[in-house]
Amino acid sequence: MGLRKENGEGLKLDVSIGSLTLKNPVMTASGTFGYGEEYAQFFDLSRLGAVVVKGLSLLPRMGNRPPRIVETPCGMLNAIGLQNVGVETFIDEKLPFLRQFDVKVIANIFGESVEEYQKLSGILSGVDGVHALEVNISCPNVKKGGVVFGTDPEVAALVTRKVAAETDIPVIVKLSPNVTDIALMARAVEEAGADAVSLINTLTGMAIDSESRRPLLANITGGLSGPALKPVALRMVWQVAHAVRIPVIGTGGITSFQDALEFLIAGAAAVQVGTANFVNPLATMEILDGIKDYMERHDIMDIHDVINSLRA
Amino acid sequence: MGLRKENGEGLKLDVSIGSLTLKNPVMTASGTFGYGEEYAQFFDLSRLGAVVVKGLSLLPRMGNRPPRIVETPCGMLNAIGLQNVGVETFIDEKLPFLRQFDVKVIANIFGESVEEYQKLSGILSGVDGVHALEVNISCPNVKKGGVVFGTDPEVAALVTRKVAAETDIPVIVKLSPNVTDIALMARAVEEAGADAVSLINTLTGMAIDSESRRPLLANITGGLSGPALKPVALRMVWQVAHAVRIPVIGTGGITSFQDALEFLIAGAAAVQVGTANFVNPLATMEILDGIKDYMERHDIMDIHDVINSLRA
Amino acid sequence: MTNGRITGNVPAAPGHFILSIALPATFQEPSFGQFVMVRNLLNGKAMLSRPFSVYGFHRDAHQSALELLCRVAGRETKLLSGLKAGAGVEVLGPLGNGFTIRKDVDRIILAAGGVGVAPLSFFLKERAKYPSKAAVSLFLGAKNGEIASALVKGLSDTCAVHIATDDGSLGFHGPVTEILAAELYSCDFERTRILACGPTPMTRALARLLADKPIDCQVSLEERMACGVGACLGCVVPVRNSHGDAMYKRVCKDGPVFDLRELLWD
Amino acid sequence: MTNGRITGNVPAAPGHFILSIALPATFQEPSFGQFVMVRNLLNGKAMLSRPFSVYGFHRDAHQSALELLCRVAGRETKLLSGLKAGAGVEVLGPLGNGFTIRKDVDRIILAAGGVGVAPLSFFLKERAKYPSKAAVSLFLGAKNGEIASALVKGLSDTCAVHIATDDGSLGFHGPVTEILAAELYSCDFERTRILACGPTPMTRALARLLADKPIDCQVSLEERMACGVGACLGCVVPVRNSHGDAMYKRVCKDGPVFDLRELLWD
Ligand SMILES: Cc1cc2nc3c(=O)[nH]c(=O)nc-3n(C[C@H](O)[C@H](O)[C@H](O)COP(=O)(O)OP(=O)(O)OC[C@H]3O[C@@H](n4cnc5c(N)ncnc54)[C@H](O)[C@@H]3O)c2cc1C
Ligand SMILES: Cc1cc2nc3c(=O)[nH]c(=O)nc-3n(C[C@H](O)[C@H](O)[C@H](O)COP(=O)(O)OP(=O)(O)OC[C@H]3O[C@@H](n4cnc5c(N)ncnc54)[C@H](O)[C@@H]3O)c2cc1C
Ligand SMILES: Cc1cc2nc3c(=O)[nH]c(=O)nc-3n(C[C@H](O)[C@H](O)[C@H](O)COP(=O)(O)O)c2cc1C
Ligand SMILES: Cc1cc2nc3c(=O)[nH]c(=O)nc-3n(C[C@H](O)[C@H](O)[C@H](O)COP(=O)(O)O)c2cc1C
Ligand code: FES
Ligand code: FES
Repeated sequence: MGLRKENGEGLKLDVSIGSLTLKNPVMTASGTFGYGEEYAQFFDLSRLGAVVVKGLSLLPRMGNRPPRIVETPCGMLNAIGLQNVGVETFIDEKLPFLRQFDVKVIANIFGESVEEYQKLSGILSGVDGVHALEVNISCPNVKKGGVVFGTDPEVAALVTRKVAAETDIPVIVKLSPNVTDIALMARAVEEAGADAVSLINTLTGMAIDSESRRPLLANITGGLSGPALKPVALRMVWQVAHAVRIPVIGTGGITSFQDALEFLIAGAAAVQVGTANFVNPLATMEILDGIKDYMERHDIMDIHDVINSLRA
Repeated sequence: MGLRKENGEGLKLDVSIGSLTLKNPVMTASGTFGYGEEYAQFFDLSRLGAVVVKGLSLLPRMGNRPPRIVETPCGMLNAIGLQNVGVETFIDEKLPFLRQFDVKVIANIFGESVEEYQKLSGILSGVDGVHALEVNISCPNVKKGGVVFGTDPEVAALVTRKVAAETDIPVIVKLSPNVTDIALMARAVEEAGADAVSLINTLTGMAIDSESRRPLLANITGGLSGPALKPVALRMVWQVAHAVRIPVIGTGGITSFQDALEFLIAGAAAVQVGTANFVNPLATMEILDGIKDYMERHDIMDIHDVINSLRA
Repeated sequence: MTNGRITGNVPAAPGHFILSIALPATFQEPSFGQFVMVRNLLNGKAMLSRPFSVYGFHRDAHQSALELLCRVAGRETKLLSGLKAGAGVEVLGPLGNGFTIRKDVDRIILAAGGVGVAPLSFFLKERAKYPSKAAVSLFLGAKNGEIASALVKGLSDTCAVHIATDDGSLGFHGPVTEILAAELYSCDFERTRILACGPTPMTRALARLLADKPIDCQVSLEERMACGVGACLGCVVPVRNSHGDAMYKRVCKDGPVFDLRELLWD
Repeated sequence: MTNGRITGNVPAAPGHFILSIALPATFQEPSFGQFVMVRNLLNGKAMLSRPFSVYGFHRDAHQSALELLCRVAGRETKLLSGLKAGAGVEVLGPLGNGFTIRKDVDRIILAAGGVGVAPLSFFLKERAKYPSKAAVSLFLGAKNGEIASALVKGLSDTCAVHIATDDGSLGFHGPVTEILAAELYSCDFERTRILACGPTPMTRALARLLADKPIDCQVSLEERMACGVGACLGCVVPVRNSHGDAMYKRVCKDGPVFDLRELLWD
């Protein structure tokens, strides 16, 4: 499990994702934290376990037409359409900012073909300040690619293999919840060489304005995130944690330290906080402090004694 | 589309589900309305489009150990485990109560084998006061059966064929949302002879008490219902309405008349109200009144001008 | 659902408060042991209502007044504890089957754990309405003396009160079932009736205590609830039916008051 | 997020209200055209905060006072409209890039649609702070005279006010862009600047009106927002960048104020 540092309070919070050690298990979720710039005004990014950046493609993408977001009960739908600056601009213009901080950076990538994934992996591999790749095979917003990669175990395995072949840094595969058997998907990418899996991405949903009878998103459907989907995410993380041996990163509706603990207890080695950042820019920091508090209250010295500790 | 009655306000609200005509599109969802007895104190059941009763099996079932329910953000998890009185007791002791009302009764059935489904269909067929069958191939709580039937298109089709062969009343197949491709499932049961599909059943979820590190349900996992899952339900209804020609019954988080309208606009011929009954025993009536109001405000005489009227 | 309005919210002891709710005069009169489902319309965060035993009820020509004795157990009870007069709530009820008082008993023992005293207090306050001449005594277990005193406030005028506390700061130091056990030595089992309401560990201890004694005991149970009216089958407890078979009964509809002997413990 | 407290909530016209919020003295001073994200902590039902332009701001040694002019548009604004003094809110901001006043203009025309008058009023109130001697006039479009009068209350002391209403009950009967068009005949385009804020149809009409005129116009836009700080890419509008290519810009971070000519209409 690699080296462990002790933090101020003497708690061991560091966790390992493949060969990568995070100083604590709290990271940001891709697409909800930009490239870190916007949130750096609120807190010191060095306090995070990792920053996962907005999904990157080979070329810049404009994304979908607005309206792109709409609030739903205890959640929101988004159809950003993977707008991003492209991998080259990311490396040249965004990464230098993140390199200022003592924080691990995980590049989230997606392509429209296996070759694109492979190329992205090659381009990002060895780039100073990129510590792991998170392979988004699950974004439901883009007609090409997206859904297909994330719902077919063989294609998912192929993407994983190609990405892993191009790089030495850990490869995390991010799974889609829009499948019948998430454990099957997790096992497929594990066998193909994934160093970790992260889940869940958004559940595909829809909202209509009944007065105008129009969809509330220009794209009609979008991805549901936020507390509404937490029970589904937690169930999937628990299933996957029992199905694979690689670390599982839990995501989906985490808003409070209790939510984060639920995922850790269910078997996640780390968590990602997404939509909660929008509600409270300090969400990750409050969650981290809450976890430390909890460990002290329960006399737990090492976060590994929380991970996978469900008393069923 | 069968005969249409005009109601007091001159609005046409009746909809057809196969050979069955409902006086309006608002029904109760199975498992959330018992056998009608408990809610009859709150309003006249004759005002409902239909009552869908708690899922019936051949023999009585005890169900799961408590705790069986827990609240989650904008929703709840249940793991009732399909407790029910059994089909014979239903016919002898519960149905006579419902026959007092001028309301269509839909018997929700489930079995642990294809034969059990078939037998249930045979037993209920021709029973006075049972107007349609709703075949639950999707309950995620029972280890045997349940999930398997609802996630494999071939098995779902087989169950549908066998149930349909035994009865002349409409067969509605209730789909599980825990699948990769809901439209595929809908087409499979349509081809196998279903007169309608209803969706969605609950999404499988989980909740943990972080303080005690115990699951909040004795069954560990349960089914998520309520407003939280509405965006997912609506998306699936919209997808299925475009994939099949038989009527689609929309269910999932419907709490207000606006919610019900969203489903109708997305293509549902009727809606079921579940968890909302727990929050407000008059939910179905308020939804029905709201729909009438809406039609008057928008100068719509016939509910069919609302159904499938999305302006995309 | 009936619309109600908070008319009072009085702290009783740390983490305990008494809510007064104004309801229409038409609100059905509850019997003791019945409960209501309450939804906080002002700042409640929950989707589902929360169940509370009736602690007091009065009616005049214009309105009804419902009283609840509540403990802060989680988020919704915390929010309820902060409600001020004027705030709106929805109330569903009265629900369930309350306690029954048989005429042929000489002695009624009330056994309460914490806020479980609520329905039993309601009985003591309404005692005149029930046609029983039995001697009544109350045994209350609580965390500490401060809470215990608050929970029995005013009740010693109506019956003998015996207190046990977890920390020994008032009365007996230990579980309430121990002082109850002592009391039972002097009882004519046939002509005594126990009415109990408290947390599961207390009910369980009571079941053990009474296992070998032919004494009649009714107990009010708690379970998480969704509908409160018997439709969802969410709030069940295992019981043995008249044929001796295990089955589940609904706390909300078949209870919340059960015959202690019916209950199955695992 | 900064914790704030409602200190006043005054109805302005039907469906319109002015919220006053007390904030710490350290709250950053907003410039006009900037906005804040507000979350109702008392009885808000939404997960996400809602954006509002700054309508007024004052600071003394102890605290800051923020004023918002709001219209009831849906559920959260409805709930905000009912908040009483003392209620808690969370405020994030000030956010975004406000309007800029160039020194070399003689004339500033403010074009407002409904509550779009909020940031423009803030300018008029703070006028002394901006180093411009330009003549200022305000053109306001509103649903009816009652609303229009409420929205321009106190502003006619600071500049010339022209009103257009949808129902003709006050001022010109028709869209505000029509009276603005008339005004433009007498303008030196080069030395005039228009600052506009209103609903999309108004902005669109303005774009058509100014298409063939070499006049400088800044416009504040509205889009549904999640983060308010530029991270989610939820609030974008299509613009043409300096190379002439179409791209999306974020209303919250790159705006809410844009050069009208940048905007792309479909
Ligand atoms: C018939 C009945 C009568 C009751 N009467 C009273 C009363 O008079 N005064 C009083 O203070 N409380 C009473 N309760 C308990 C009260 O309903 C719970 O404390 C309340 O629902 C907790 O809500 P919460 O949101 O604050 O806590 P949550 O955050 O929902 O839960 C906090 C803790 O309370 C438990 N809990 C949640 N719901 C219930 C429930 N329905 N029953 C028991 N435990 C629950 C949870 O499992 C958890 O351990 C009664 C319960 C029942 C079933
Ligand atoms: C930069 C900016 C500044 C604003 N300034 C003000 C102001 O000073 N005063 C004021 O009254 N309103 C202002 N708004 C609009 C205000 O944010 C919305 O009216 C509010 O978010 C609606 O919330 P709701 O829950 O009441 O309505 P909802 O139920 O969420 O929606 C009601 C209607 O409002 C629309 N809407 C929702 N969110 C927004 C939004 N962010 N922008 C525009 N329309 C929206 C919805 O599409 C819908 O048609 C501003 C918006 C932005 C983006
Ligand atoms: C606005 C938005 C944009 C997102 N963009 C991406 C993305 O680019 N790549 C990706 O893998 N996931 C993306 N996600 C999914 C999140 O990373 C996360 O998996 C999901 O939102 C669930 O977590 P949450 O409920 O904490 O938000 C996005 C989510 C949101 C809300
Ligand atoms: C307590 C409970 C019990 C249920 N039991 C059944 C059942 O027996 N058969 C069935 O097909 N669906 C059952 N369901 C699913 C509902 O019928 C419905 O599909 C689901 O709850 C989504 O709708 P809702 O969000 O309106 O509740 C049950 C749901 C709940 C909450
Ligand atoms: S709470 Fe629904 S049956 Fe008791
Ligand atoms: S609201 Fe998130 S980028 Fe503008």
